[in-house]
Amino acid sequence: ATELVIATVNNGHMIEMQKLSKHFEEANPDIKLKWVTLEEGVLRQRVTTDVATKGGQFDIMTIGMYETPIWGKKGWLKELKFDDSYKVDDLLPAMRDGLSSEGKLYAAPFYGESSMLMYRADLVKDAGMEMPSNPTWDHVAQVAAKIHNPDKGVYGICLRGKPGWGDNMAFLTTLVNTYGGQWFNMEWKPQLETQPWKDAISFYVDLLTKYGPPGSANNSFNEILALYNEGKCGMWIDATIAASFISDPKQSKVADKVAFAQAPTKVTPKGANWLWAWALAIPESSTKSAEAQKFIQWATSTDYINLVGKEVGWGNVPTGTRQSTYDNADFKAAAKFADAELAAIKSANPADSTLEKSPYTGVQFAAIPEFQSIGVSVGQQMSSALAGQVKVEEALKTAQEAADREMRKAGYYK
Amino acid sequence: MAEHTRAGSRWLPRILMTPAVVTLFLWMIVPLVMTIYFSVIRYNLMQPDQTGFVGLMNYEFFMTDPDFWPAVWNTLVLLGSVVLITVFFGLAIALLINDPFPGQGFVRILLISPFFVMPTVNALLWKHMMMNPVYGVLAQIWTFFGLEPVNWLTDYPLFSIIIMVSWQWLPFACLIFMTALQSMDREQLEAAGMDGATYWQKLWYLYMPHMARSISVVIMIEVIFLLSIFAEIYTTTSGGPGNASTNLAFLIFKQAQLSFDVGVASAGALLAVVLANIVAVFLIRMIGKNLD
Amino acid sequence: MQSSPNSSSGKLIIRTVAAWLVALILFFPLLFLAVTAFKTEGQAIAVPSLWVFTPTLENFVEVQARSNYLHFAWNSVVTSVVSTVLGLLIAAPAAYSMAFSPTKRTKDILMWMLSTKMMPAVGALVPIYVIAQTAGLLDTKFALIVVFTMSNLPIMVWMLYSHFKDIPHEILEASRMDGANLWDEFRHVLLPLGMGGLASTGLLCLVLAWNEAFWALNLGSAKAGTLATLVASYSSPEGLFWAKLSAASLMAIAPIIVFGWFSQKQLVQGLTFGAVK
Amino acid sequence: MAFLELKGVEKFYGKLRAIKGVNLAINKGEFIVFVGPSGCGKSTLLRMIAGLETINGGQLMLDGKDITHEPSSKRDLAMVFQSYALYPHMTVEENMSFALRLAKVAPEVIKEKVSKAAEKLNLTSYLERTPKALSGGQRQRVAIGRAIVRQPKVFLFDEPLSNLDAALRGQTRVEIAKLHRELGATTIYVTHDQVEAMTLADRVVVLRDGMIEQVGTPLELYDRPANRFVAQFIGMPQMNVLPVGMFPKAGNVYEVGIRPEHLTIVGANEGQLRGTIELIEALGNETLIHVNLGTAMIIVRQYERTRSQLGEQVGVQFDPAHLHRFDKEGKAILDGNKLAGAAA
Amino acid sequence: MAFLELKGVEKFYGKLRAIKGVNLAINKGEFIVFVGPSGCGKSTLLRMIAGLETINGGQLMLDGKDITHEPSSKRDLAMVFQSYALYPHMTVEENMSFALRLAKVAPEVIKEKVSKAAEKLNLTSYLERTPKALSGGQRQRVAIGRAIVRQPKVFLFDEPLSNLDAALRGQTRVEIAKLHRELGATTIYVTHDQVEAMTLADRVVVLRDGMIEQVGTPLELYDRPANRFVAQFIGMPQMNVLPVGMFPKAGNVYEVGIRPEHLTIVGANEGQLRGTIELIEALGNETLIHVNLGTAMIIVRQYERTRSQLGEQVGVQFDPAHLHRFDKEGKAILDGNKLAGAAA
Ligand SMILES: Nc1ncnc2c1ncn2[C@@H]1O[C@H](COP(=O)(O)OP(=O)(O)OP(=O)(O)O)[C@@H](O)[C@H]1O
Ligand SMILES: Nc1ncnc2c1ncn2[C@@H]1O[C@H](COP(=O)(O)OP(=O)(O)OP(=O)(O)O)[C@@H](O)[C@H]1O
Ligand SMILES: [Mg+2]
Ligand SMILES: [Mg+2]
Repeated sequence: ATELVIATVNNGHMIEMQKLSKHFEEANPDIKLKWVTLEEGVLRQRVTTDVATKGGQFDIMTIGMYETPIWGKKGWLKELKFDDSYKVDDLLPAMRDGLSSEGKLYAAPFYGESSMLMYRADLVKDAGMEMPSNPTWDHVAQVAAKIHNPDKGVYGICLRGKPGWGDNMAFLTTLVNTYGGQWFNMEWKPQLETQPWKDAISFYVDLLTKYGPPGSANNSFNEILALYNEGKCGMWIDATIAASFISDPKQSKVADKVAFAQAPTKVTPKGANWLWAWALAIPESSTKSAEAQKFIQWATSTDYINLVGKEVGWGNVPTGTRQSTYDNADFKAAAKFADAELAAIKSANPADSTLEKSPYTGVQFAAIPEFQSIGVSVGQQMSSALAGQVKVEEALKTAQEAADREMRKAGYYK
Repeated sequence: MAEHTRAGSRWLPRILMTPAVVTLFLWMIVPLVMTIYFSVIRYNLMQPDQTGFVGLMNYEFFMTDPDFWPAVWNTLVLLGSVVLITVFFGLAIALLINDPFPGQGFVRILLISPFFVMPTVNALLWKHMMMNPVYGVLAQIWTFFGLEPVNWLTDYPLFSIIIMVSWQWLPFACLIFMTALQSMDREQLEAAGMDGATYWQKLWYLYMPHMARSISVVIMIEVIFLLSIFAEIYTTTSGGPGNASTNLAFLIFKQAQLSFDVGVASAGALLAVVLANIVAVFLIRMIGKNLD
Repeated sequence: MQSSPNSSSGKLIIRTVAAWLVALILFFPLLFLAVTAFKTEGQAIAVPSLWVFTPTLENFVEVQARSNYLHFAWNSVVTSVVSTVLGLLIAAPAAYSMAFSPTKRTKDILMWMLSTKMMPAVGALVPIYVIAQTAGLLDTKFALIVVFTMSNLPIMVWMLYSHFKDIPHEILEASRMDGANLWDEFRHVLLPLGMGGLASTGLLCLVLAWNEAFWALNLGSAKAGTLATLVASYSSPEGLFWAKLSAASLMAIAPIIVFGWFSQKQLVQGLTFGAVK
Repeated sequence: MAFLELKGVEKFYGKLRAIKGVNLAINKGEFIVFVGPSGCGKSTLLRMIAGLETINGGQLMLDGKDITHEPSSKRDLAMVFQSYALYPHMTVEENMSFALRLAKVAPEVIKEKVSKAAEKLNLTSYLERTPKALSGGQRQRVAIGRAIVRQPKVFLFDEPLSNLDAALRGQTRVEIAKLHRELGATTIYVTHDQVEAMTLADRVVVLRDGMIEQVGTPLELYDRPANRFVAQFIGMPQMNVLPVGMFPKAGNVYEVGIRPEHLTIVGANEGQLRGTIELIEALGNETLIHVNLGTAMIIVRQYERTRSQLGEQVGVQFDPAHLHRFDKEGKAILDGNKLAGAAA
Repeated sequence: MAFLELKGVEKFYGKLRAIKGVNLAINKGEFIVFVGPSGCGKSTLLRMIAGLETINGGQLMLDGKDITHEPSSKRDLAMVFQSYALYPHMTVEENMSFALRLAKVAPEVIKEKVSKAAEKLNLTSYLERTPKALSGGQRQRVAIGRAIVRQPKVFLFDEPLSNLDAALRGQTRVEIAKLHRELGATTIYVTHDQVEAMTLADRVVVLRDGMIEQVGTPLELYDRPANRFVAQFIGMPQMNVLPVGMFPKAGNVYEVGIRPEHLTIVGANEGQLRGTIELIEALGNETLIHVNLGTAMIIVRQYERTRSQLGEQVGVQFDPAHLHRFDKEGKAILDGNKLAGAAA
């Protein structure tokens, strides 16, 4: 039998797939699946090393919206061509675009997400406030001030602060976007010292310092999720996937009190909420691409979504990939965040997410190889500013220098 | 040191050493040569098409990183503190449990257990369950005593890392000291007692010299390991806030696994080797004579 | 071994209490981890921490369902045990030779050995990866064994050297006079007297190999993945994970802890009292 | 009043009763020598006095104070260990000066004391060496040096001269005697050497199997041993003890003993006993002749070289005044006219 | 041809030349005793023969084969270490049987040999103990036992009896002599005990400072020492050596020596020398009288108790035939009529 080695990320949906893949193996007895499940950061390092050195360890890789266009362009991934039964057009256009390069699809989305505002309806109501479905940051700040009550163990707003391009910078990029900023101008010059950045970061630092929980500088998705489920956060802007966790009474003490809104905006709605997908791709070095493609087709198909719905429950299906999912009544009944999520995803456009024109794709990142380390360096400065160790201006200045160094080294300009 | 060579077997010691020396040599030389080579060329995994000899540019790039000197400093602080903490407390604990008492064996197990924890788990354990300012155990203790919980990772990032790493390496020191203490000669202690030595004087004049070799070994081994600590940092603070907890290894990690710039990472690695050598030479001056 | 007359029972009590206290404090985080493994995710993050609750095995079930624990455990056992044994086999003779037949260069060699560990692993990743790939050893236990053995070797030599030095040289001489060849000498004298050193060295290297995550992740994953890679698949996924991570971690370290418990008696160095005057 | 007093002192090693209720009173400034067969408990007793072994029964009094449970560091004693117990990482000088340094004695004083002691012990040229680069005898001397630089209340010596050559042993013995005279410190000295015991001791304590057999001045023990054990233990070669059958019977006498020097080889038909020569040991100044009496062996000591041959038939003569008489239990039977030593 | 031959053997400890070119031929079955002052290199020489120390110069031949670089495990020697070097983790029995077990001797044979040796050494009741629970003398006996259970080509004993009591020492000495007779194994024996040296040795080797001073039979050394050093080293108490000024001058004689037993205390106006009694040591069978001659001290040995008093003026008498004469370098001047010992 052919053995397929699949590298995946350890998110819930992937793990579910791993469990359900026995159905695939039953249907294809000549294919055996071997799983390598890793945490996001490790997975990224791992597959990058492999794909770049043509190591050939994996036949299928789970990669994100960041890597796909870069690698596809370099010819490191096999183009995916599905037969009609796959219904390529059912894929949400934002997803398809984000996973393509020059019109060729290099990875099939397994699940997608955007970001949105999750808040405690009870607290907002008690404070005598309201939350529109498209709030502004100014409004959010007011609400935060009202519901902030640390003596009772409730903090007005929880936001990411841990340094990392996928951590605090994912959120901060959307904030900067909506403030009208961007990472690079058309000459690839980093724009970190521009006014939108200054305003956005100052606002962020101010907001979290006043109404955030202690230790924000080390919080990322998981930390905040824990806080939120314990009822310690009044509001939270983060990945839509969180919605299913915080409204799950098994995990969350406040499951019945959560409500959803679109990510807040400031000067422009562009890029205010991010777009991300975990997708399956086949490295060029794989010798079993036919079988691999077969599996990908199975895993990202509507049938698979239905299978999950039947076997595990409609509240747990991988979302954000296909229009048909959101048209499904079973799903809609099970997921009260469905509408908000779809709206968020639809409103995101990786190709045009900044007020000024940008040379890069990606909403909460810039899809260039240098971005990872720039993201970490900048993220460190932002967390430093958040921790009150340096002023926002200084942090941005240092960040700008770091970004400039990287870009210069990479030869974007002299 | 006098020669105690087994007469008539001048070759035997060398033969016995050969496997270790040869394998280690191969293990060292091949990657080293490759690393040196990589460090002078342009080599980014993400841009395999861009190649060519660049001289010392990678070194320059690595060293002109504004985080470079702070990272060197942090590396040394981390190293020094953890070594001091583990050696001091390791000795104290080893001495404490050296003589028999009820449950000695069990206590010994409890004490060495933290070493069995994987570095990432260690980091997560401390970050989430111990040091989190909202729901961490330490925060609960602080609150219990009516104190404002400390915001460990934000306010004292490097110190927090030092605590985690020390917690992990303390058992190592304990373990080695424990076994070494057992070979302490009882009659020497008795003789010192007769000479009027108090416990502290025995500690200083007899235990310490006896333990000198073990202490040196612990220090050397820890130094080598601690120079390349990054999993704990990556997992907890990602080197931040700012560069407050960035060390050299993390800086290299950034280049190697976030930028995938093998050239710069190689240069950084070689600089780390240089730093390690400086530290080692310095140490061997101080403690080398204890080795025999 | 008789106690000296000045260790009164009062001092013994103080010592006992102090030792237990220190041990429990140091062990507490681990205990917390172990307890958490039996909580639900919700209980795991409750404030104040729960100590009384109905333990659940669901995390363990989940871990097993997600990944074949035994597969990883077996890889861990094979790689760490083989590399430790192999390492001891290579290191013990070298340490013996350096401890009992030192030359002027012994210290330099010791230093040099340690210096082979100075290169940060991340820095050497690509060279090693490329070598392993060229040799077709990616994702094989063999590659991991080689890497673990070689990276632990200097430490083994150092520790064994240090322990061997504590054995009176004359006892070895006596055995030679009794006609012991190298093997006899090792088997009958060095092994029993150096047991503590050998055991603690072995245990340490076993643990280091067992916990080694970097190379385990990068050189072995599907077929040769060790428990360290299993744990890596539980740290920070999206969603609450602490109880599951605890369970996975507990399962990952349990074998080695159990082994450590059983071997702790061996950690007692052979006492050399009364051997020489 | 006794300076150091052992009252019914007991020691158990597990079940083994190593010291069986020893009573001994030692006066201030006295020089006491412990002798006894190997393994009889001399070191144990010394170590108990030193506070290195717990006392399992009885009491130990120093200067009127009960020190049974006093730690050794507070007893102010100096001890030479049978196994030396040198500090391996210290030089000879540091070894010897350790106690003084601990006592915060002025460095000049230390230096002087150490160099004086080193001179006495022929160690001057080894002061910078560590013990492992010393010969056995040199190590032993360091152990002695470590004790004699101090001025403690009590000196304890455990076979301190066993590894020294005759000349050095003689010399060191004289030094110890001198030291004792000068400091007047109470001294307890364990030895297997008869000469040391006889020349140094004010009183000799003969131990056997954890119990005291006899206490007395050296010549008392030599001339009037309390029992057969002491008689045979003191004196080298040991006293010949023969069943009384070979001699005219008298009272409850069971065995008689006679020291080798009180026997003389005579012609085959002379003397009270006869036998064949089995072994001749010429020691230079004296000759030991082992004579086989048929039922027993006796040793004859004579201070000239012998002309006798192995296998030769000889007679052995003695003055009955030198006979020691023992009853069935081995106890000596002392009577007025039996004072061998005084008569010699 | 010599069985064991040392040819210009040298040993350096760093810069220290511990053994300075020793030449010695030992015959098969011979019993050689090494004596010499502490630190003179006896143990070192023994250890070189054993193969435990590298030989830095010269050659070592055993049975015609060069074994200078042979490992000790292949030399088939048995050795008693001065520091015992027992296996701390083995019982007495295991310690003693170790070599036999290595040699794969049958268990019954081992058992028998060990129990026989243990009996000889009074160790039978300690067979199950480990060394740490033994007294010093018991440990030493185990060390002896470990050697004597074997039948090696050469026995090496390094001060094997130093920690035994007189009786046991005598007894063990006899056992060693017997063993030597029975096995006929070449034996090298280091001792500080004059009696052992005199009684056991076929030949005695006197070492000093890494060099051989004299080799000869015991009585040869006692009676005709080659030089002043040997004269004073052999014999206890040592030979009195006086500047020749006190005696009638003769040739290139620089000093004369006379053994204590050849001196007699006489009335204050009699004898050749006079002085005051400084110290009297009564050893039981003999008495040593230290007489201060004004310019020198001499020791007189007499085999009776003395009636002299400390401080008494006495004369000292001797037979000039017993005088030893030494030249300026300390070399003995031997002339026809000076054969002191033979005359005694
Ligand atoms: N390891 C060493 N390093 C330096 N010098 C040493 C070493 N071992 C011995 N010596 C020196 O070599 C000389 C000879 O030592 P050795 O042990 O042979 O003496 P010895 O004759 O056995 O004396 P003793 O009768 O005291 O045992 C001594 O002066 C000693 O100090
Ligand atoms: N730790 C111990 N455990 C058990 N028995 C012991 C221990 N130490 C000594 N003994 C036993 O106690 C007895 C007395 O020992 P001790 O050392 O006092 O003898 P000793 O008179 O000094 O003999 P030696 O002259 O041989 O040194 C011996 O029979 C010895 O075997
Ligand atoms: Mg003793
Ligand atoms: Mg010696």
